[in-house]
Amino acid sequence: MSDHYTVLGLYRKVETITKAGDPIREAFGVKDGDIEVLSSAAYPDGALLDDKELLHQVESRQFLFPFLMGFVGFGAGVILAGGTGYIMNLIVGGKSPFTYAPTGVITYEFTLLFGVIGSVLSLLYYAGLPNWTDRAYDPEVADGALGLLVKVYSKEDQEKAAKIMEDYGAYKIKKGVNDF
Amino acid sequence: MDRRSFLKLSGVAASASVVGACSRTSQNVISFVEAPNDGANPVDGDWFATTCRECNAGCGVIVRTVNGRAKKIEGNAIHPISRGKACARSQAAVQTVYHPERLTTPMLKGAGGFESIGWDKAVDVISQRFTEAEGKLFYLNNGANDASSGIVNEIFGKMDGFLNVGNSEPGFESLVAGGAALADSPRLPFPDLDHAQFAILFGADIFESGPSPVFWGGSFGECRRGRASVRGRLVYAGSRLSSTAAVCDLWLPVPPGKLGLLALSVAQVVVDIIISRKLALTIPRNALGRWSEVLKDYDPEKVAAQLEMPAEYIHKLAIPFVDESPSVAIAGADVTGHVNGVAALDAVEFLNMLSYEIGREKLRIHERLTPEPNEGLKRRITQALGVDHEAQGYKRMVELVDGMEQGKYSMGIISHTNPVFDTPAGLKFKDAMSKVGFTVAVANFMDETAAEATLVLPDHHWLEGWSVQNPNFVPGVPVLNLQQPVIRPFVDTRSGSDIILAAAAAAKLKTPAASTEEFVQGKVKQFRAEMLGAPAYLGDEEFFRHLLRNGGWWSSEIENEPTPTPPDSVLWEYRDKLKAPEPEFDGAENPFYLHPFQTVHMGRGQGANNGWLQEAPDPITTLMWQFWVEMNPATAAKLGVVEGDMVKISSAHGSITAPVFPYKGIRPDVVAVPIGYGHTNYGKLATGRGENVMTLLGAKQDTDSGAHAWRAQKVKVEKAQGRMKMLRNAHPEGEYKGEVFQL
Amino acid sequence: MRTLKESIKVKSFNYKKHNDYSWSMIIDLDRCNGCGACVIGCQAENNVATVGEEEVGKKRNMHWLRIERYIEGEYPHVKVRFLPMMCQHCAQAPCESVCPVYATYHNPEGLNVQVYNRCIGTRFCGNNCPYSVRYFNWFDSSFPEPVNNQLNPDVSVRERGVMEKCSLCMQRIRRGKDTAKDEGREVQDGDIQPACAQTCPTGAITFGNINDHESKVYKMAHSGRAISLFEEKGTHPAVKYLKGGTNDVIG
Amino acid sequence: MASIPSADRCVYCHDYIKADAPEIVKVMDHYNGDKPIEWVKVFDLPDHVWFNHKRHIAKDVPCQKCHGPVETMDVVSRTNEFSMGFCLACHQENEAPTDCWTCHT
Amino acid sequence: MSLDDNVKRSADAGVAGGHHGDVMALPEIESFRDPETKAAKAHYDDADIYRDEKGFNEHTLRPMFFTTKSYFIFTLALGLVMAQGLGFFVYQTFVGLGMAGIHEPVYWGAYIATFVFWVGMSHSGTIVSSILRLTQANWRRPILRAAEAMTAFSLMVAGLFPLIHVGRLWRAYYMVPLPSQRMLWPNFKSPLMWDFCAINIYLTGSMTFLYIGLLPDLAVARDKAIAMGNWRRHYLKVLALGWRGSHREWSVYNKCSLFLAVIILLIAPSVHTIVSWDFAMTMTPGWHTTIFGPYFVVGAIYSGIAAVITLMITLRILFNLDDVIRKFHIDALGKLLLVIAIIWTYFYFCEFITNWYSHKPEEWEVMAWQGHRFPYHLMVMLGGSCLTIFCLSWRRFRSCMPCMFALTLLVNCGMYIERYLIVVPILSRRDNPFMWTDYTPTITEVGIIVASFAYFIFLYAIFIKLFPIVTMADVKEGVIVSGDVRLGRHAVRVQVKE
Repeated sequence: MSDHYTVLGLYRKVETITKAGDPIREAFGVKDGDIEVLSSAAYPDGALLDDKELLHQVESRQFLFPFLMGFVGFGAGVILAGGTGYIMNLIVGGKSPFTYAPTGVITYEFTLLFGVIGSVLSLLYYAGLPNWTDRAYDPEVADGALGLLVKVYSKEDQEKAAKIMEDYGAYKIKKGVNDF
Repeated sequence: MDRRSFLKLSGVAASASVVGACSRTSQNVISFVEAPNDGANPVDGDWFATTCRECNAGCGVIVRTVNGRAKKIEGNAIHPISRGKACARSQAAVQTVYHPERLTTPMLKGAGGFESIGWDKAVDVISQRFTEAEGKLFYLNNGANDASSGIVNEIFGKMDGFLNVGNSEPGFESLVAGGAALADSPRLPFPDLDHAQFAILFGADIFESGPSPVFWGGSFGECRRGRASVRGRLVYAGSRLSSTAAVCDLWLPVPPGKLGLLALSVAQVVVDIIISRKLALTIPRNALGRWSEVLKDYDPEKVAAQLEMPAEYIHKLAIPFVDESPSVAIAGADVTGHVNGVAALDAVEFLNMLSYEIGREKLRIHERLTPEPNEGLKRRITQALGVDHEAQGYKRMVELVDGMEQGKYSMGIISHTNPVFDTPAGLKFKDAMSKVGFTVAVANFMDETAAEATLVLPDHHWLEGWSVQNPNFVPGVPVLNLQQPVIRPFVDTRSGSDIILAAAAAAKLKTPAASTEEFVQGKVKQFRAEMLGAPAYLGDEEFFRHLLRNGGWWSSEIENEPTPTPPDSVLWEYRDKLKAPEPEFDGAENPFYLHPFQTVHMGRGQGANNGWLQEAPDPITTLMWQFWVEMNPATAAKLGVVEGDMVKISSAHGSITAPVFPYKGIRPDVVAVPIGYGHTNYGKLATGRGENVMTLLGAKQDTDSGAHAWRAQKVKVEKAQGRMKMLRNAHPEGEYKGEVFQL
Repeated sequence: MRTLKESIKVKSFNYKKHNDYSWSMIIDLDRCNGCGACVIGCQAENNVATVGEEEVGKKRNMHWLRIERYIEGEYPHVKVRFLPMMCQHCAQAPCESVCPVYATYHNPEGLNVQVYNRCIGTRFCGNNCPYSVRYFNWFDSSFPEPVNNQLNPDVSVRERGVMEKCSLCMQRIRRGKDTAKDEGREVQDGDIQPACAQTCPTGAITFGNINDHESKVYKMAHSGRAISLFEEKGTHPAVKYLKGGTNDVIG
Repeated sequence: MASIPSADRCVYCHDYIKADAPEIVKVMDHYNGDKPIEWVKVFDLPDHVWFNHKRHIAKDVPCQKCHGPVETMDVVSRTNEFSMGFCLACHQENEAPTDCWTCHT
Repeated sequence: MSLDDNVKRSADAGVAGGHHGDVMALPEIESFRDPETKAAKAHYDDADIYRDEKGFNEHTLRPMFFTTKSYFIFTLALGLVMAQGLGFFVYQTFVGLGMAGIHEPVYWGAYIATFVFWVGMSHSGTIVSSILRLTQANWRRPILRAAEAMTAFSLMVAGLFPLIHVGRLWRAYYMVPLPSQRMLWPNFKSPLMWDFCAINIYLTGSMTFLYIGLLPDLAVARDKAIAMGNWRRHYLKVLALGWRGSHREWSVYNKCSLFLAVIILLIAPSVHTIVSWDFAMTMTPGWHTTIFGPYFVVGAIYSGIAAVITLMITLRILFNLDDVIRKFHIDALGKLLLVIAIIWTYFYFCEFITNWYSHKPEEWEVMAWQGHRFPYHLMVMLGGSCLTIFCLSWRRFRSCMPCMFALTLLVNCGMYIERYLIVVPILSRRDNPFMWTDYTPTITEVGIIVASFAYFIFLYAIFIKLFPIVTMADVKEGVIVSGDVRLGRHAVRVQVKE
C-alpha cells in the first residue's frame, strides 16, 4: 500500500520525552500502533508514553502460547512414553508394557519443554522480532537516549512532526521512509 | 573315511565370526570337495562318540562337529564310566585341537637344536634305529593301556631287552598294588559308593583327582540324593580340607601317615560291635575272635592321642559304619602316598570286607572277594593290549631309570607323558634320559620331555586319531573303549602308532596290522565272541560301526548278577596283614609336612597350556592363572606372612618360592602345594607360571608296593621377600559372609 | 519406512497364547562338589572369552557361571560351601526395567533374554542385579586365528561394549523345540539340557519346564527343600536351589 | 546360516551334462585338483543374526519371497535388502514369533 | 518532613500526563540522567560509571571487545588439557572401556560421579536467575547472565559424560526415540531414558533462557560493534533479531522472561531428581532410599551457588567488574549459601542417622566400610558443611573476597567427593559378598575428568569474548526504577514494584 514516513526524535531526559508524547498524538490523530518510544531499558508501562490500551489487548493473550503448547507437550509425552511401550509390547522387570509412572515423568518433562517453546514463540510473535531489515533506529538509543518514533503518511506531516519534536527538546531528528 | 587327504581347507569354514562387523563384508563359503562319510550337517552339526584321553579314566564322550570342526565335548549318556557327564578337563580339550602351539612337523635334534624333517625321513630314521636296537628299547606312556602300547608290545613284546612302562598318576599304583597284596590278581578294590549310605573317605580326593572325578562325582550324587528315602553321609579323614572333604559331613584332620591307624581302630570297634551284638554273619566265629585279639592294641583310647582326635570320634565313625549299612571305606592318595601305604590300604580293605559281610546283599562291594563271572575277560582284554598291571607304577619307573643309567637301552619311545616334569627330583629321570642314544617323543605339544628327546613326532589329537582303550580303573564291568577320529586332522600330523607300524614294517619286524585302524578292528574282531549283549547277526564291518556309534563295548548285564559268597581262604589272610607301621618321612628334621595335591583343572600338568583351564577358578582357593601354597592362618601368623607374601619352601632336593594363601581347612603343620605348575618349556601360557613341587620330592618308596611315597616329605618354610597380587575370584572378607544366602 | 499408522496396526506377539513353557533350573547344593565342569562347559558352549592374567587381576573374568565358595567356622570345625551362581532369570528382574534400549527383556518362556546387538553398554543392568551375574566385554574378545574354529555357530561372539550373561543356553532350548516340532511331538522333560546341566557329574543341576507338573523340576521346586536366593528382594528367580543337608550329622 | 553342497554332488551329474560350459569346467578343475571351491556369498546376514532355513521351509515359504525371482537370473543378485524391517514385516503379517531370541542368541 | 515532600520531589520529575495513579511511587531519576546533580548517597550512585549510560556500556562491554595476550595463552592451555582428554576418550572408544578402572560389580565409577557433579553445578543458573527474579531480589541484577551461562555450560559438559561412559558409543543412537525400519523404540520405563529427556530439555530450556536474557544486551553490543566496525557485528546483528528497544518489545520481553523463569524453575528440580532416580530406582542397599530426590536437588543448589560465587569473584578480578559485581552482591550470595548449607547438612545428617540407627546389615556394611576406607574424603565433606556454616555467618568473612573464593572451592570439592562416595563405595560392597571389590580410577578417567573441567572453563572464556557477560538491561532497569525517599533523617533506597 502507500509508503509511509517516519520521524525519530532523540531526547536526553525522560521528562522531555513525556512532554513530547501527547502533542504529537493530537497533531496528527496518530493511531495507537503508529507511535513508539525506544529506550535502552525497560520502563514501566505508560511511564514514557500513554499506551496502556495499546498493550492491554496484547498482554491478555500472550499467556495463551505457553499454555496451549503445554497441552501439545502433554500429548507428545503420553504418546512417546506410553505409546512406544504399548507398541513394543515387551514385559520388562515384571512391569506391564504401558506403565503410568514413567509415562507421567516423561509427560511432565515434555509439557515444560513445549511450555518453553510456547513462551519463546509468544515473544517472537508479539514483538514481531526476527526482522533484520534496517528500520528507524539510532545507535545512541543503546547509550541511554530515548527515541520517540512516529509514523505519518505524508511528507508534510513528517516535516510538521519533526518541528514539534524539536520544540519539545529533541536534540536529534532522523527522518526515514517505509522503515517503521 | 575314504582317502586320507590332508587338505587343510577341506572343511567348510563358515564358522561364526565376530558380531558387529559393521561393514557388510562379503564372506565366502568354502564347500567340501568330498562330503564326509555321512554328510556335513551345517546347521545342527553331527555328534560322534569317542573316548576322552585327557587322563586314563577312559570316560566315553560324544563330540559335536559342525562343518568338520569340533565344537563341543559332552559325556556319552550310555557309557558306564562317564554316565553322560564330562569333567572340566575333557570339556576344555576341544580347544587344544585348535591350539596355536600344536606341533606340526616331525623334528630331529641336530647340532643346533631341532630342525623339522619330512614324515618319510622320520620313518626311515626310526626304522633304522629299530634294526640297530634289536629289541633293546623301552616304551613309556602315561599308564594307559591303549592301541599304541598294544602295538608296541606286540612288535617288541617277545624281545628280551624290551621294557613297557606306565608313568601313571602318583598314589594310583598303590591302590592297585594294595588290592594285589590280598588277592591273586592285581585289581583296584572298587567300593560301590552309589548304593552306600555311609562312607568314610581316608584321604581320598576322588572328586578332584584320582582315576575318574566324573564317575566318582556321579556316585557321590547318587549316594547323597539318589534315593528319595535316605541321605547318604560321608566323613573325610585327611590332612587337608580338599573340595572332596568340603562336601563331606565331617572332616577329621588326621596327622599325615596315620590313616592306617585310624582305619584299624575303627575296624577294632566294628569287630567288637559285631561280637557284642552277635550279628549273624557268614564269618566263622573263631575268625572274629582272632581278629579282635589282633586288633586289641588299636583300641580307640590307645590311639586317640596319636590321631590327635577325641576317642569317642572313632566310636562315632564305627557305630554308623555298622548301623547304616551298606557302608563303605574308600582309600585315597593320603593313604597310598606314604611308606606304610599298602598296610593302611589293607586296613581299609578289611573295613570294606566287614561292611560287605554286614550288608551282604545290598552291595556289589568288593571286587576281589567276588570274582565276577567272566573275570577272565577283563584280564584277557588288558593282556591283549599288551599291558600288565606290574607295568604300572613307580617301581617299574625306577627299574627303567636304572636300566637307562646302565645303558641297557639304545632307544626309547615316550608317548604322551612328561616324566621330566612330573617325576620327583629323586628319580633324576632327565639325566638318565640323556644317556639313551635315541629317544622318540610322541606328543601334541612341545614339553619338557620332548625338548630332551632326539626325535619329536607330532601325534594326532585324540579327536583326530584311532585307538582302543581299556580303562584299568573298571567299575566292576569289563569295558572296551573305542576312540575314532571325529574330525579330519587340523594340522599336518600323523598318528604316532601308524609311524611306529610303518617303521617296524620297514625294519622287517612282524607287525600286528598295517595301520592303527586295522589294529583296532582286529581287537574288536578278537573279542567279538565273548562280548555279551552284542547283536550277533551283524557282519564284522557293521558290528564295528555299531560299536563305534556307541563309543565302545561294555556289558551291563553282568553288573546286576547276584554276587557269590567269598572263599574262606581269603578271610584267613587278614590275620597277619593287620598292622599299622609308623610312617617314615624324607627330611624328618624339617618342621612341616609337604602335601602336594592334584587340582581338578591342572591334573599332573597337561592342562597348564590351556587358557580355559588356567582361567577357571580353583574350587577351594578360587585363584586363576596362579600358583600358590596353602597354609593354616595360625602357621602363617607364626611365620609373619599374610596372603600374597612369598615364602620359600625347601627340602633336601630343592626349593621353591610361592605366594601364601592362608586357608583354615588345613592342619597347622601341613603345607599344601598344587601339582602341575612351574613348567619350563610347555608353551606361552604354562612356561614360568609358578614352580614345580615335584622338585622337592625325594625317591622314597612304599615298602610293599614300591609306589612313590609322594606325601612323605617334610620341608622347611621361611618368609621370602616380595609379594604377589593374588588373582582370586572370591573377596577376602566376602568369602566368610556366606550366611547372607541362608544356605 | 513404515508409517506410524501401520506400526500401530501391528499384531503384537500375543503372550498368553504361547507361554506353555516356563523354563527353570534347580541346583541341588547337596550334590554340588565345586568341580567346575559346568564353568568350562558353559564357556565351550557359549563362546565365552578368556581375558588373560592382568584383566583377571582387575576382576574382569567373563565366566557366565561362577562357583562361589564360602568358608564358615574355625579350624578344625571348618565348613566350606559351594554355590554355583549364574543369572537367576528373575520374573521381576531388576535389570530389565532399567535398560534404556530394551536390550534385555523377559520373554514369554520365562527367560531373561539379553540381546547382544541391541545393547549399547550403559551397564545400568549390571549395577541393578543383586546377584552380580552380568558380565561386560571391556575389550574385544580375542579368538586368535586357529582358536576361532572352535566357536559355536549358534551363538554370536560379543563385541566390546556389550553386556552378556547366562542365557540358559537359549540356542539349545530353541534347538530342542525345533527338533520336537520337526518330529511333531511335545517337548518332553529332560529333552532340553543346558550345557551346565548336561555336564554336571553329580547331577546337581536339573533343567526343565516348571509349568508341566510331571517334570522333575516341578517336583524338586515343591519338595520343601527349595529356596531362592535373596528371596526378600522379591525378584522371584526362575533358578531355585535345594538346601544342602544338615552338616552336623555326626556327634 | 546355509551352506553349499560338496563338489562331488555337482560332479555326479555335470560329469556329462553341459560338461563344456566354462563355469562347469571351473568346478571340475576344482574337483579333480582336490581344491575346495570358495563361493562368494551373495546373500549374507550380519553375524549377530541366526537364520534357520528349516523353519521357513516347514512353513513352505517360497524361496523367491526372500531371494527374489532366482529362476530368471543367470547370475544371482540381491533383490531385497535383508534388513530387520524386511524380516519383521513378514513375521508380523504371518503371526510368526517376533521375539528377539528367535533370531538373536 | 511529611510524606508530601516526597510527593513534591517526585512531582518535580514532571512526568507527562500526571494523572496516573502511582506517580507517587515513581522516584526521581535525576541522578542518572544528569551527571552534575549529586543525588543523596544511594547504593547505585557511588560508582562513577553510573553517571552516564554510555560510560556504563563502555565499562561492561570492555571484557567482550578487548582481549589481552594472557587470554590467548590461557585458552591455549585449556585447549591442551582438553586435547589430552579427547585423546584418552578416542583411545578408550577404539580400544574398549577396559581402559577405565571400572570392573564387575562397580560398573559406574568416576565418570558417573562427575556427571552428577556437573548436573549439580547446572542448578546455579536457575536458582539465581529465576527464583531471585520472581522474588524481585534486586541484588540479583548484575550476576544473572553469568549464572545462566554457567547452567548452560555445565549442562553441556554433563551431557558429554553419558556418551563417554557408554560401552558402544557407535550404537548410542538407539536411545533416540525416532521411528526406524527396525520398528524398535527406546524403553521409556528406564531412568536413563528419563535422564536423556530431562537433560536435553533442561539444556534447551536454559539455552533459551540465556538467549532471551541476552537479547537486549545483544542489541547494545551490536550497536557498539557496528560503531567500532568490530568483526563481531555480523553475528550480533543476526542474533539481536533487529531489537530496537521499543516499548512493545520491552513489555512482551518482560512477560516472556517471567514465563520462562517459572517454567525453568519447574524443570530444574526435576532434572536433578531424575538424576538421583538413576540411583534411587535400583534395589542396591544404600541407593534405594526415598531421600535421594530432595537430597540431590539441595546438593545441586548448594554446589551451584558456591560455583556462582567462585565465578563472580574470578570475574571481578579478571575483568575488574568490581563496581558492577559489588561486595554487597557476594555478601548476599554468601547469605543464601549459608541457608542452603544448613539445609544440605540437615539432609546429609538425616541419611546418616537413619542408616546408623537402624543398622540394617547390608546398608551399614557400606557405611562402615566407607568410613574406614575414606576418612579423608569424609573430612573434606564435613569441612564443606560445618566449616561453611561457621565461616559464612561472619559478615567480615563474607565480604573478604579471597576467603569466600577459597571456601566455595572447598564446598565444591566436598560436593564432588560426596557424589563419588555415593556412587563408588555402595557399588563395591553390594548384596553379593563374594563379588565385593575395590575401585580406583585410572589415568584415562582422571585425564577425561580434568579435561571436562578445562572444557567448562574454555566454554566460559569463549562466551565472555563473544557475548556481554553482565546483564546491562537489568542493571539499567534497576537504576531507573530505583530512587531514594527521605525517611526521617535518612534517605532510603526504594524500588518501584514491577
